[in-house]
Amino acid sequence: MIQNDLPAIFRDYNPLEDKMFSLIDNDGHVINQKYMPTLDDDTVINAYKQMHYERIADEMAISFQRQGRMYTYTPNLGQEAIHIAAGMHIREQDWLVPAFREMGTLLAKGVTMKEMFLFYLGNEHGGSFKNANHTLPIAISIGTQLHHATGIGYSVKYQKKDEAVFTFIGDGGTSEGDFSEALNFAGVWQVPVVFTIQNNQYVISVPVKSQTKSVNLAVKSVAFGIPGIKVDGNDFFAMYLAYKTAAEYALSGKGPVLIEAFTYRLGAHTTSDDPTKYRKKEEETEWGLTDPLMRLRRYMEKKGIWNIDVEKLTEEYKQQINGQFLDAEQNKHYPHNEVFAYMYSEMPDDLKRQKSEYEQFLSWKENRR
Amino acid sequence: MIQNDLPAIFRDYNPLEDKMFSLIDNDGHVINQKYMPTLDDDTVINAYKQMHYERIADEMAISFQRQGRMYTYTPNLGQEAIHIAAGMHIREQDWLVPAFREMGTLLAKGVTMKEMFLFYLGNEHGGSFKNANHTLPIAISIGTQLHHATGIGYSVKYQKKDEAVFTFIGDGGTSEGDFSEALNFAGVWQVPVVFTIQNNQYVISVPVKSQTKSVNLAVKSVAFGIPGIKVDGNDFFAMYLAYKTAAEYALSGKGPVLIEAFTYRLGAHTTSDDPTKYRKKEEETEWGLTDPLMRLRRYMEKKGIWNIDVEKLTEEYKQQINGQFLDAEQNKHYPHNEVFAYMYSEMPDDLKRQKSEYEQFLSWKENRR
Amino acid sequence: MSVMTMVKAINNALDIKLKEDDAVVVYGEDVGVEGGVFRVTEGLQKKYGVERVFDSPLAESGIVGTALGMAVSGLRPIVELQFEGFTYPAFNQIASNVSRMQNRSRGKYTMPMVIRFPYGGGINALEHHSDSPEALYAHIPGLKVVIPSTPYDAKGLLISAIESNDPVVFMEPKRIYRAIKQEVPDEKYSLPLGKAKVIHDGSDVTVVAFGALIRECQKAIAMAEEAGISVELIDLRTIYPIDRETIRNSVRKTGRMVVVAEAHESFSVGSELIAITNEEAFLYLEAPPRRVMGFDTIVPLAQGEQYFIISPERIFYEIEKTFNF
Amino acid sequence: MSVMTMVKAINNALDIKLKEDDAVVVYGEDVGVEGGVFRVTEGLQKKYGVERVFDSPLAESGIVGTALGMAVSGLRPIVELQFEGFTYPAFNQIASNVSRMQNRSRGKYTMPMVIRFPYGGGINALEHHSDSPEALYAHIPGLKVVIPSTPYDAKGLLISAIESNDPVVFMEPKRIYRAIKQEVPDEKYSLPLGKAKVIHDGSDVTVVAFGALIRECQKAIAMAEEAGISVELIDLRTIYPIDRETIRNSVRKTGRMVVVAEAHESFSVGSELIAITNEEAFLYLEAPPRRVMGFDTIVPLAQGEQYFIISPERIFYEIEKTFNF
Ligand SMILES: Cc1ncc(C[n+]2csc(CCOP(=O)(O)OP(=O)(O)O)c2C)c(N)n1
Ligand SMILES: Cc1ncc(C[n+]2csc(CCOP(=O)(O)OP(=O)(O)O)c2C)c(N)n1
Ligand SMILES: [Mg+2]
Ligand SMILES: [Mg+2]
Repeated sequence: MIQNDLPAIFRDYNPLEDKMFSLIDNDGHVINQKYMPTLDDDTVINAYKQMHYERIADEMAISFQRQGRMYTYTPNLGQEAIHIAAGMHIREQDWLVPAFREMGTLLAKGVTMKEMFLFYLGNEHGGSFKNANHTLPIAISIGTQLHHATGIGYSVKYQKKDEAVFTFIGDGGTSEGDFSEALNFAGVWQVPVVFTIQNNQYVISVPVKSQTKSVNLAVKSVAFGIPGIKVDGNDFFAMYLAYKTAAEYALSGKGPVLIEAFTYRLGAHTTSDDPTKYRKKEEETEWGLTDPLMRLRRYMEKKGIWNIDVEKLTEEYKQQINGQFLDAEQNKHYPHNEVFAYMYSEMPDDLKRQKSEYEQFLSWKENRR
Repeated sequence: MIQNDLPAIFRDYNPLEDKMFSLIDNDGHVINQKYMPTLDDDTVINAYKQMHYERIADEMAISFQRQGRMYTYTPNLGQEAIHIAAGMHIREQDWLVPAFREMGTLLAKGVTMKEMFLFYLGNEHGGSFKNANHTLPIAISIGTQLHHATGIGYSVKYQKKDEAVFTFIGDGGTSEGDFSEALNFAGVWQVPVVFTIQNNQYVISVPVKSQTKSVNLAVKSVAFGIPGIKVDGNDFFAMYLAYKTAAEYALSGKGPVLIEAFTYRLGAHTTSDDPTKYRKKEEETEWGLTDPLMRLRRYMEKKGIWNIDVEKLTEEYKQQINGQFLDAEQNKHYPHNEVFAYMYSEMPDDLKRQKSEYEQFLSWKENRR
Repeated sequence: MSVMTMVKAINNALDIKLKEDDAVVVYGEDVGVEGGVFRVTEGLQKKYGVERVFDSPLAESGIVGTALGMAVSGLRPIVELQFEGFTYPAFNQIASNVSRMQNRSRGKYTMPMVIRFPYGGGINALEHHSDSPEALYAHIPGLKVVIPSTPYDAKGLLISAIESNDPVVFMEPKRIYRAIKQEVPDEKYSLPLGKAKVIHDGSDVTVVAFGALIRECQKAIAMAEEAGISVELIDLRTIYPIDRETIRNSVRKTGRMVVVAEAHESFSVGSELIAITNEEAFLYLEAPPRRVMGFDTIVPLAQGEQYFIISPERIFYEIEKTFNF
Repeated sequence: MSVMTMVKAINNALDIKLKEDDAVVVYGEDVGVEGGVFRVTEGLQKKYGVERVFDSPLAESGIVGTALGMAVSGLRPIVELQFEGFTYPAFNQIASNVSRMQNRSRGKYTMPMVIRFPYGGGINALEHHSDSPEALYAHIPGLKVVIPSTPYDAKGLLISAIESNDPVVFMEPKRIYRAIKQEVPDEKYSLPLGKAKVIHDGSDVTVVAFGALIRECQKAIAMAEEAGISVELIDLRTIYPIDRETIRNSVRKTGRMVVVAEAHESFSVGSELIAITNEEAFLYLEAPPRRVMGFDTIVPLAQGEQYFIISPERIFYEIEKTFNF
C-alpha cells in the first residue's frame, strides 16, 4: 500500500495505523526531533505574530458582530496553526481554493481584513478577493470547491506551470460526494493539489464520530490511491513540515496529497450558534490546553526566542484591524447596478430590461415622496 | 485496521494487501481447501443450471435485439457466477436493490424473463418486478441505488426485521459521489447491507484503471470503516462463500459489508456498443478462459458430479425463454392511460385536464380519417 | 389553541405525527440535539429518541436517497435540508428517483416522504441562503410542492404532506419563521394539498402570491384600497399541482392579475400563472397579467438585498399600473 | 461546403476550436477512445492527444466542477454529459458555482466553459434518456442555454458558445443527430447567442419551437397551409437569454401564438413565452397563446412514447384551434 517513493513522514505516520504526526507537546517540548524543521528565529516569531493577528482579528470580528455592526461571522479560533503554516507555503503563483474557515491563509495570500469585513457586512466586493492572486472566493456549498481545485490542478499541469493548488474542507465536508469524487479525479489525473481536511471535530452541532466510521479522516486517501497523513493541527511545526513536504511532493509532479489537520473548533460554528447546546464546557476547556498559540509560545519561551510584547502587539493589531473595520463599515456605496453588472460578461437585453423597469419604479417612488 | 471480530476471510484476504479470494482455478481445481464450502451435489448442479439459464437467456435477448425485435439490451455475459451466488443467499424477505447488470439475481428473486423482455420492449410493467418481493426496479442513474439500499437497511433495522439488503454497482459507479456517501451512511448507521461492486473492468469504453488510482476497489471500504473483500467474481464457490459470510455478518447486526467481485464483461456494454473500438480481441479471448460456467463445469467434471446434458438443457431453456419472449412481444396493450396513471397516488386535476385535452385531440384525429 | 410562530407550528405538526405514527422518522443535518439551525425540530429527539429523530452525516444526496429507501420499506421519513441552496446536491435523487419511483414501479411502491427546507430572502444572509427555487421543483413531474404563509397553514399543510403517499417538497419561508404569531389549534387538523385560498376579496385586480410575500401583499393592498383599487388576494399554498380553479374564478371576475414572488422571473411560477390565466380566462383579461418578481440575478448579499427584495410599495406600483392599463 | 449531420457539424466545430486554441480541452465519459456514445467527439483524441480530449471518471459533478477550475485558470473546457438525465448529479455545481462564479468574484474570474449534452425523446430509449430539461437550466441566472435545430446552426452556435466568456449549456436534440443532412461551410463561422430566427414567414399564427421539433412544425405548417392558414415559424435557438424582440414582432403581426416543445408544460419555456407575449403584445393578441407540450408525466418508455411525442398532426390541431378561436 505505502509506496516507496513517498516522503518519509507519510511512511512513518501511516494513517492506517491511526498515527498522528506531531512535533511539540502542549508544553512546547519537542517530542520528535527527527522531523523538527530548522527554522530561523525570525520565521518562528513571524509565524507566531501571524497566528496572533488572526486570533485578534477573529475576536474583534466576533465582537463587532455582537455589537450588531456585522452579520453572521465564522470564527477560526483554535485553527490558526493550520492556516498560518499553509500560508507560509503558498507562493504568489500558487492557488488557494478556500472553504470558509481559513482566514489566516487568505490573509497570507493578500486578502485584507477590510475585505473580510466587507464580506460579512454583506458586500460582494469583500468576497471577491480582487488583489489576492490565484485565490478563489469563499466556497459555501460544502465540498464543491475541491473539484475546482482539481480542475485548476489539471490546468496548471496541462500548461506546465510551476504552480501548486491548496484547498480546504471541514471534517463534515468529507461526507459529501464531491469530496470523494474530487480526490478520485485528482488521483487519476495526478494533479499538484494539496487537500487539507480541517478536522475540528464538529459539523455545526454534530461530532465527527457521527460523520463516518473510518478510523480517521486521513485514511480516506486510500480509497483514491493518494498519500494521506494525519497531522496535529494545533502543532505549528508539524503543520509546517506537513505543508513543506506536501508542497514539494505536489510540485515534483507526483500528484495530490491529503492532509488531515486534527484540531478543535474552540469557538462557535458561527456567531449564530450556541455550542453549549451540544457540548460540555469541560471539553472546551480541555481542548483549550492544546491551543496552538499557547503551544508555540511555550516552545519559543523554552528555546529562549520569545521576545514578543503581546500586549503591545495586541494593541497595535487592534488599532490596525479596527481601522480596517471602520473603513469597511463606512463603505455604504452599493448602487443597484451592482446587482446586475456581473451576471454575464455582457449584460443581456433581458437583464437590461429588468434593470430599466426597476429604475422606472425607483423614479416613481422618488416622485411620490 | 482489521477488526478482530471480522469473519476469517475478511482477515485473510485483506484488500489493503491487494489479495483476492479465490477457491477454484480456471481448470476447476480447488486451490484453497480451507474455505471451500461443502455443498451437496444438487445445490451445485442447480447453481450451474441457473448460470446456464442466465447465459442462454442473455444470448437469446441479444439475438432478439439483433433481429430488431427489441430495443437496446444490457448483456450479463461472464458475470453469472456473481448473480447466481448472490441469488442463492437472498431470501424471500431480503431486499434486492439492483443496478442494471444482475439479471440472474433478479430471476432468483422471482422476476420472469417475460418481464425482462417487456422492459426492453419498452413497457414499464416489465421493469416494475411486481411479483418479486422486496425488489426495486432497475436503477439507471448510476450510484443512486446505493442510498436506497442504505435507507432500506435503516428501515429494517429500525423495525427490527430479520431482513438483509443486497445491492449492486459497477466499477465505474464507484466514481460517483453517491457511492461514497451511501457506504459512509451505511457505516455510520451500521445497517445490514451487502454492497457488491461488479468490477467487470470496463465503464462502457473506459478501463477501470482510468476510474481510480486505488489499488483495488474493495479497499475503498477503508474510507467508510466497513469490512471489504475482493473476490474472484468468476469463481462460483468463492462468490458463494463470500455472500454466505456477508449475509451472516449483516444479519448478525454488525453492519454493512463491501464485496468487490472481480470479473470481466465478456460481451458489449449494451447491444448499441462495439467493444472492438476500445479493446483487443486477445484480451477478450484471454478472459474467456476464466468463464465462470466453464470453471464450474470443470470442477464438477473433476468431482464426478457432472451429469448435465447441456444440449438438451439448452433446448429446454430456449423453448421456455422463447415462449416468454413471444408472450412479451405479443403484449401490445399500452393504453394512453398508462402514461398518466402512476404519477401520483391520486391523479391531480391538472393531469386529468392534460389527459382529457389529449383525448380531445385523439377523437379529432379519429374523426378526421 | 396556542399562540404559535411558524417554527412552533411545524414543530407541533411533527410532534403530532411522531406521536401518532411509529413509521414517522425525522432526520437531517443538526436536527437532533441541536433541533435544527432554525430550531424547527427542537425537543423532538428528546421526546422520541435518537432512532426516530436524528442527525445525519453532511450529505444531502444521502439524506434524500436514504429517505426513498425508507419510504419503500414501510417508513414515512421527513427529512430536513438545511437551506434551499443546499438542496441541489440532492437534485439527482429528487428528479431521478423520488419523483419517479411510483411511476417506475407502476405503483408497487409509494413515496410517503416529505423534504422540508427553509427558503427565500430577506434575512441578510450569505450566498445560497436567500433563494426561491420553487419553479425548479414544480417543473419536475411526480412531486408536490407546498409553501405555507402562516403558522396555521404550515401545520395543516405539513400534516397533509406527511400523510400523503406522494413525495412532497415542503418549502418554509424562513423570513416569517418567527415574524408571525397566530392562534393555532393544539389538536391535529389538516388542509388539503392543491388548494389555493382567497384570503382577501376584491374586484379590480387579482394578486397571486404565497409564502413570506403574502404579508407584503397585504400591506400593498392597504395602499391600493386607499387609492380606491379593490384587490383580491390569493395565497397559492400549493405550487404543484396548482389550483387553476381558484385562479380562473378570480381572474374572470377581476380581469387583471399581478403575480408576486421572489424567485427569478424567467421560467417561474409567474410565467406559469400568466400561461394559466391565458388558458383559463383569456377573454376576461383587461390588462396584461404582470409579474412582480426577482430579477434574473443572484440574490445580492445584505447590502444589495434592498433592491432585490419586493417591497409593498413595488407591489402597489404594479397593481396600480395594471389597474390603470 | 460539406454535407454534414448535426453530429458531424458539432464534431467539426470542436475540431476547429481545438485546432485554433490550445486552451480548449474536451472531456467527459467515453469521449476519448470511443468518441462519445453518439460519436460526436470521434477522431478528436487521435488528432489532439489524450491531454486535450479525454475520458473522465464516471462522475458528472466532478466533470462540471473540474471544468470550473479549468475555466478560472486559463482553459476553455468543453464537457460532455452523456445524457440529459445524467446532468442532475452536476446540478449543484451548475446552479451553485458555474452560474455564479463571475458574479461571486465580481468579474475577477470569467467562465468560458460549455456543458454539452444530448436531450429529448423519440429514440425509444430507457428512462432518463428522453427528457427535455431546458427550463431547469434557463431558470438559473448566470447561464446561457442554447439549442440548435440544424447542422448549420449547431456549428455556428457551438463556436459562439465556446468563444463566450459566459458558461453555456448546449443542448443537442439527439433525435435529429443524424436525421438531417445539410451543406455546412467547412471554415469557421459563428451565429450570435440570444437571437431567434424566423425560418418561415407567415401572417396568421406564430409558432415558436426549437430543436428537434422544428421539423415537426414544418410538417404541421404544410398541413396548415393546405388548410389556408399562414404560419410564421420561429426557431428560438437560445432559450436564455430569450429573444423578446423576434417574438414581439411576430406576435404583434399575427396576434396568435402556439409554442411547441417536448418538455413538461408546467413551469416551462411555454409558460415563459406566453408570459412574454402578454408583456410584449397583449393588445395584439386575438387568441389565447397555446402550449403544445409534453404532459406533466415521466416520458414513457418506447411503447408509450407515441402518446407523449408531439406529432405534426397535434401541432396542426392546435394551430387550427388557435386560428379559429
Ligand atoms: C452543501 C451544504 N450543505 C449544508 C451546508 C450548511 N453548513 C454550513 S457549515 C456546515 C457544517 C460544516 O462542518 P465542517 O465541514 O466540519 O466544517 P466546519 O464548519 O467545522 O469548519 C453546514 C452543514 C452547506 N454550507 N453546504
Ligand atoms: C449518473 C449516470 N451517468 C451516466 C450514465 C450512462 N452510463 C450507463 S452505463 C455506464 C457505464 C457504467 O459502468 P460500470 O459502473 O462499470 O457498470 P457496467 O456497465 O460495467 O456494468 C454509463 C456511463 C448513467 N446511466 N448514469
Ligand atoms: Mg468541522
Ligand atoms: Mg464496469
